[in-house]
Amino acid sequence: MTEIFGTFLLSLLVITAVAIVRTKNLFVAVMLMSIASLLIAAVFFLLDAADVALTEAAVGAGISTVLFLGALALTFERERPSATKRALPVIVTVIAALVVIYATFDKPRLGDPEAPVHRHVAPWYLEKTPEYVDIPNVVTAVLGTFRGYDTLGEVFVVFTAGIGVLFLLGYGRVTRSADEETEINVGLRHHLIPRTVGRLLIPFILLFGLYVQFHGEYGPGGGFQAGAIIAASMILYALLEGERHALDVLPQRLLLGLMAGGAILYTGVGILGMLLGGNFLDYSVLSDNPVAGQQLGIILIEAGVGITVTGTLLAIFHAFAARER
Amino acid sequence: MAVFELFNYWVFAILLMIGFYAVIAKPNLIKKLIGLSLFQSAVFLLYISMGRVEGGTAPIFSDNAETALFSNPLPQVLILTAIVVGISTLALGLGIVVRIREEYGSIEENEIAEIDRR
Amino acid sequence: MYYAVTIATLITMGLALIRALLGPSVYDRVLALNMFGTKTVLLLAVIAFLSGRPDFLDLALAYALINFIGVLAVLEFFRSRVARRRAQEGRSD
Amino acid sequence: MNGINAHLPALQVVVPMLTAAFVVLLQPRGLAWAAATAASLMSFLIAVQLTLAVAGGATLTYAMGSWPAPYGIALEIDSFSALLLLVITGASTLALIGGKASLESQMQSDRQPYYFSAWLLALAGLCGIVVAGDAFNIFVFMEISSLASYILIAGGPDKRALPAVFKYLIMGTIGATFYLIGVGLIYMMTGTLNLHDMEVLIANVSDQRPILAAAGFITVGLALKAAVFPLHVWLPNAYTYAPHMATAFLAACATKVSLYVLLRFDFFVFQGNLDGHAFQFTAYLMPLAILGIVIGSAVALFEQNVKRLFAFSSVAQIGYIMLGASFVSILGLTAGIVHIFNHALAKGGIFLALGAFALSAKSLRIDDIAGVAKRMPWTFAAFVIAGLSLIGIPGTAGFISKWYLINAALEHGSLGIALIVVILLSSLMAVVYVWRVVEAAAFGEPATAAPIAKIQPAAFIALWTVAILNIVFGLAPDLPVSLATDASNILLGHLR
Amino acid sequence: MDLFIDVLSWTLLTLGGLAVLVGGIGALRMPDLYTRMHAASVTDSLGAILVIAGIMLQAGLSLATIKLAAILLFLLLTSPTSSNALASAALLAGTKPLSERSDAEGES
Repeated sequence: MTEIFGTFLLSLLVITAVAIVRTKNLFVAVMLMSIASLLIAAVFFLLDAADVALTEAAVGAGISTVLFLGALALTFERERPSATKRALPVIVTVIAALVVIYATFDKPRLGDPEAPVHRHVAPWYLEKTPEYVDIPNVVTAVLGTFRGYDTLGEVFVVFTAGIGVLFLLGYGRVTRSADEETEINVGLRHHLIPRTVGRLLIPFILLFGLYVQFHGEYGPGGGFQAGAIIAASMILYALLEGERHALDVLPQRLLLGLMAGGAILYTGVGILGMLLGGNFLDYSVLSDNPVAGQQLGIILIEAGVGITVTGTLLAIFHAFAARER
Repeated sequence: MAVFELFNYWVFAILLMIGFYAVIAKPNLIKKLIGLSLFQSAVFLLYISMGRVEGGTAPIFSDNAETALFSNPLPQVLILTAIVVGISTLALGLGIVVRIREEYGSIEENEIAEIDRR
Repeated sequence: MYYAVTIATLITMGLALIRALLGPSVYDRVLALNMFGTKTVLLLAVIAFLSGRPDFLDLALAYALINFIGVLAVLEFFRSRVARRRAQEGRSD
Repeated sequence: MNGINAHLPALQVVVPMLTAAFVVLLQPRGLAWAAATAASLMSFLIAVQLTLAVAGGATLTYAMGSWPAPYGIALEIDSFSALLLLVITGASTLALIGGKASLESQMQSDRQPYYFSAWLLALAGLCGIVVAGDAFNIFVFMEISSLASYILIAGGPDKRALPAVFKYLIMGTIGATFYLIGVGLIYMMTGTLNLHDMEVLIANVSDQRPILAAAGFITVGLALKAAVFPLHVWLPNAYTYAPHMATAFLAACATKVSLYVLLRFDFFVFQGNLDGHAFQFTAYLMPLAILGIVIGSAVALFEQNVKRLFAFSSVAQIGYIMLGASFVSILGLTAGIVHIFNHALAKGGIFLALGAFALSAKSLRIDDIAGVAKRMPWTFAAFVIAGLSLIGIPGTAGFISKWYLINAALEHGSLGIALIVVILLSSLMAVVYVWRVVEAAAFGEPATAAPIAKIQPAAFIALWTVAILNIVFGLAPDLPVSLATDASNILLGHLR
Repeated sequence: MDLFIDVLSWTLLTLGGLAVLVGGIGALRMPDLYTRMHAASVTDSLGAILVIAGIMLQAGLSLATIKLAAILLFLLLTSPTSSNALASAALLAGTKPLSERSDAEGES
């Protein structure tokens, strides 16, 4: 039955994707992207990938929608109709489509437990996680320690993007006069109800973010998801109270510190492992008991991930929002 | 039926092509980035689909879980990383688009090329 | 019975999607987006029970909150667009 | 293997990465540059140390987090990676030393800490790709290096840098995503991500369609990132409008690292296992390589912007590397790999010199650099040496790789003769386009009174180091040639 | 007693499913924005209450019920808020035409 649900959602997804490409209104395309993200996240959930579903929802439906809107506010909302030749793109797309379709026929059937992916490497993770790391969430174990180096890379990808946006947009800011300020930068504060409810909710969202951060070993969640949720709550604050107020609470300089600090924390844990006689990112030497060491290491690096992601996403958001002034 | 059992992969192929077409055919820069996001989402779907095990559940040990059959954690880890990479690329791309808009007053590829030629 | 609710939710998601595609105004689309989001939350809650993993309700909660922030961001975008338009018109006068 | 030496493979990546995180926090800009240069120099020393360790064909492996190979991520360093590491870290260090003055003139100082951070991230990303032994890890570091290079290029003072970098971003992301699809398809059929493990396991499924499609996706994706003709369209503008120091760095190593991954993946995983793959590899890549050589050189003949001229020359030089590899022979591969090294020397030197020229010329159009030789004779001399090396005059480094290439071509009978004609023809074109620049610089009369600027001592040292290296490795090419020979033996050793 | 709870929860779930469905149809079929909003938000809230109450009865007293209560509370707080913000934004737009149709006509 879940397969049929999945099929239905995927069909909706295809329809949405076609509509996204066809619409000339970029704003509509962005909203449909948000719907597409929710759809694909629901599909991931049905495919038993809880962590990925959480990430996709937080990133796709939340953060990337906000970023797209921020960029649209600074550019244009409509695509110009154009009379460019479409022949080459169509040919290239068709060729790529033929290759993909050609490849599809020999793929193992969906959910086949005998497929090669389930026979090699993955069973080792499922089998050894209780022994080496002893946390219930195998995804977090693989992410944090077995493939911790990839995750370190991931943190630096986020960091690089943050550096890039700050480099591109974080200078040459035009300071506006005070009356203009009140005109544009008031946020949703005229609207009493969203503001009241939002204020009420922000602490709970923050709390939930922390829960996701520290519950990552036991359930779906972890540093990245938590970072996205906490960043989203601060973005909500900026929407309700005006961007200037949000910057007063968390100034750009501090955000830069968070960005770098999380990355440094993660790398530092890795180097600590090296100094204590293990290899880089070997957490088992962090404590007398290797399993406890692994758990400590995962908590620390997840904290690093969360800090960097929060800092970077907020820095990027403010870089876009400040450009609007 | 073989075609139906591979349904996710067909959707992967379709999404991939829709996104790819938008990236290379649309002159609007933001539309290109939207296409790029779709294109990457398709790849996420490919990975997550291959990690599923029939009758399994998410790879999180729990007392509530009735089965001892878990889906494959590795593709999920890879896609977590890939999603992050995707949003990073998107943020940087949007930053560049905003700067292009400021310098050129347009976000249409052909108009920008026109301005450069002058 | 969970199945019946799931199917009803799925169909409603489909209807909301149609509304989002038809428009006609952007506000209709925002309405559809909001509706779609809440339906996704319900869907996840039901499916978490259907598949015997009630510990995944966290996801439904996260979706609810992301959806709220998304909708508010869209509305804020409208509001600031009005302000931007006015500012532009003011300058051109 | 003890003490810190055992950790060098990890430190090669970690040192620049960690410094990058610290650099953004450094407020005074001079400090950012100094920290970046120090980190870059340190990774160069690590690369030297690693080269010594693998000289003679040894392979170093390092298990990240102490987890055994197919389960954890392994780093792997052999002669091929060592050669690339030398090129990357050397180019980065010399470009940082030599390009500081030109960067000061091209960028506001408050943006510079971000820029140097991005620089180190690019360095870390490129090193990370080269030392990785895991297919997905390569993707992650490819993205770090790509995102960082977008920033490096977007820092250009000309607004045309922005559309150029956007195009690069789109094509680079398509390339990386294609690579990801390919890796996914292989993972689907084998269940592993480790390159060595893949090589063994793929043998059972080598006739399956997903594997064949994966070979296509990975080759096309990496060729996009490596700017192999006709997928090079992002390269000329990106190199032209980047700040000069970034051009010197990226032109020396960025595309080569993608070529490295392409060759490594292809020879480790596909060549030995896929029926007819060796033939297809030659049949597809050789014509593209030749077209790239001819068209890249031909376009360079008519370019008016000097940086763009040499960017098109890079397209041609990538063609040489591909041509060598497409022979699938010891000599051919050696020629290609040595050319990675030598081209980095020649192009790095040329772009460093151009960066110095730019200080005393209105722009880098051919008309505008007229007479620059009189104002900067020493810089001009170094430029000429690097130019001769690019052409491949005996006594310079460029000659060595062309010599090996011709020898490799001779193994192929009449086809080889035709290829030699192509190589000579394009060398002739190189003579012409280098001459155009030299003529303008040496004999042209400056139209207006150009600003007289003296080259900074640091830039002078960096530039002449490169120029002298071009001659040293032309006369005594043992180091790159022996590393390249070991590398081609390793690559061909995977063909069973 | 168990039977009673089961019957009650199934009833709630069925009614919830119906309410959700009716809301969906309403959002599609109603003639203009405000009526659509009415249909969507009223049945939405009702549907959410019924469905989640139904699941809560099934879950019994456990952590899951608390989470469900949190979700319900959250939905009941945010859904009307979003509707309110949407309606006021649309009203604001009424004085200043912003709909796509008027966009297309107004600017060309």
